Amino acid sequence: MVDLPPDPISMTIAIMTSPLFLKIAIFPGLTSIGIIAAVLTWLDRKITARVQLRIGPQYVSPLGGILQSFADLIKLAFKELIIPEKADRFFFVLAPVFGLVLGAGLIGLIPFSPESLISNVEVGLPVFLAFVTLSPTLVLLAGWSANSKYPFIGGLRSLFQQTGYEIPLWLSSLGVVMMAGTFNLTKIIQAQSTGWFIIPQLLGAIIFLVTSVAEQERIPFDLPEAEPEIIMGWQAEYPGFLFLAAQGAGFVKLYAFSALFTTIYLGGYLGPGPLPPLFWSLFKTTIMVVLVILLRGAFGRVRLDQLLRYGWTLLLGLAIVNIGITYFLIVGFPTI
Amino acid sequence: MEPLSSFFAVSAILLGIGVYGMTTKRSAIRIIFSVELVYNAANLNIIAFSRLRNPPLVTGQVLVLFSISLAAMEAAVGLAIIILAFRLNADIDLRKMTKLKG
Amino acid sequence: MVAEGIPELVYYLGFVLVNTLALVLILILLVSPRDRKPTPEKRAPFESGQIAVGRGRTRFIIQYYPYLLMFVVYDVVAMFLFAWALNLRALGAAGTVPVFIFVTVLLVPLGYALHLANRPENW
Amino acid sequence: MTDPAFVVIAAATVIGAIMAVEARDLVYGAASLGISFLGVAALFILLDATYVAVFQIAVYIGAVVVLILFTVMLVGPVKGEAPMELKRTSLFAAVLVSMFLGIGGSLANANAFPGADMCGASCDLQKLSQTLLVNYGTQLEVLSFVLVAAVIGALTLAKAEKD
Repeated sequence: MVDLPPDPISMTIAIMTSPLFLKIAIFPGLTSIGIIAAVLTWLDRKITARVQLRIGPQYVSPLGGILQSFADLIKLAFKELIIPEKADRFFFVLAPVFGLVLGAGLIGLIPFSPESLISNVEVGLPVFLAFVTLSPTLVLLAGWSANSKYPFIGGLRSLFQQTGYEIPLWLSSLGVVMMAGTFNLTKIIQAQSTGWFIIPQLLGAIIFLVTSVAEQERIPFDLPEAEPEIIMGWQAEYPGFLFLAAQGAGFVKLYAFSALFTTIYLGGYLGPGPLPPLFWSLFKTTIMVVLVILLRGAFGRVRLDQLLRYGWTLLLGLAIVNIGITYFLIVGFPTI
Repeated sequence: MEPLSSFFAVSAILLGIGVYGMTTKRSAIRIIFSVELVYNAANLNIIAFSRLRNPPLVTGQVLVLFSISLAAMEAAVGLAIIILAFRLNADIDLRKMTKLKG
Repeated sequence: MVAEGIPELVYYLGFVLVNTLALVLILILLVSPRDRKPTPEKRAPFESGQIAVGRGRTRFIIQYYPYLLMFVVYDVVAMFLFAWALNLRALGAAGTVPVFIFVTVLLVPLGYALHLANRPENW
Repeated sequence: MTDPAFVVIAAATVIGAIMAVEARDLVYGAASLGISFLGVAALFILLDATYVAVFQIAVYIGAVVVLILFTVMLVGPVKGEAPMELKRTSLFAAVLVSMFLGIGGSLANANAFPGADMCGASCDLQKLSQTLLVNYGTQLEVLSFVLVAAVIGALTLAKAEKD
């Protein structure tokens, strides 16, 4: 332990200015996660609007309505919380809040630059994926707790979809572990200093992108909240702040998965020139986010049976093929 | 660092709760909960005991990996049996499953 | 560093805990606007604006149950594969053959599950 | 001497286990079972078995708890469980087991088990994977056959009979 000053005021100041606290509270911790989730909400609406030849949010602030999502945040936060009569209050409130915590926990594992990472966990990649595995439980509980028909259908759809696409996600990122020989995300980035993993792992990267979009329940895989069919699915009964939490968790997840894609395939914070590492990681993450948002404008929704069969045959098969190819690459060319 | 005996204590308490649940409960799902608790008590005990040697034994961790996989399969089969029982009886109370009683 | 010798993962769990506390605090602060005596109409379930009929938790989807079982199996498989991939170069053929057999054998139940799933006559 | 982190985690584990067995609603029981599993995973981390902890989170909480919740929701609410005549005896037995085996037995001998020291290179991940796949490769193959048998059995049990 470091020596802390004895009197409470200077001890508080010492704790508040310690690097670990600043990282948890400011960047890449809580404050930045909140702001980024709000900005991504705006970006999502704006880009989708442009794809559909609309204008999108424009009134709140001169910069193309960038403050629109903050205005929505304030509006939703001060709405009355109406919990349906037969709902199970405990899980109804806790499930979306813990979904948000889970999303923020995923960000804590990502190294945005050599300095700005919260915890350099030796088993970083499996911990990330294991935390993703917890989210179907929460969505199922959220859908069950509302005690209403559409949320329950949405929760069950989400259960099958997320569990089905979990396995291709694990197996496609396995190729990266095989190339790097470590689970530590910082060491995976350092292993890419000779070349980004997206070149030998192109197939794996495509599978990872597709499955991560499915895990985030975004179009074209947004069956659990398909608005025209089951009116927002498991989020249908959520009021005010809880709806905000459920929606925000989706955008935090989008951010976390894009950052993970950047980390394991695009060399993370590595980049040429005098620009700082932080710029490169955020720049690449933004490109990935925009790519995923563009998918929303470009594709229609698939059906649940098609979705599950594609996941368990095509994507799983391709992931196993990718593992085989990577194995022969490593055995055949030991210098890589 | 915590002495290993505390981990043994937690493990023994989990075992006690599991055995209690298995003997008193009538719902089949609750008995599966209890079995899983007993599995966890055993796993915790194995990991804690593998730390006794210096240097610690890795074999204990390998054994627990196998044990967790088998526990997952045990739960899968047990829950499938419950689904079957529910289809046949529309109830999962084990004391009422007396079809085979002569 | 604040403390030495604590595993990194404990730091990480501390981070998650701090997140939880902060969010719960925000939630408590924002929960404040409350209607003390809500009318029954206000608290009725939404359900597309219709008046809710029957139980809420109906319409159970069971025809994809085989996929759920496959998830349990392949979770185990993926975790063992991660242990293999970590040490690929040092293991050599002695470590790769068991993994190869492991994955090949476990393709059999996947085929059976794909055969069973989403066929109404089976469920 | 006693680590506060350990106390919190152990309390969560034990309370989760008690709730899992005693909670009136089975969904609450399943969720508290998940919390108990999470506590055991955290105890694994304290014992420096990080990979086992990740395995526990992924397989137990990710897969088994989801499967249990699915079955509980399929079965629907069960009527109140009547207590059995055996209850008092086995409650007494359980308390006895916990007290004597756990608290009495091992805490009395606290000096017999020294504090676990941090293991360095000897129990790292590479060693684990080496031991698992080279020394216990055959057992892994046998495990795969057990998994196949279990899954095919579970699928055959759960599917409806064709008339």
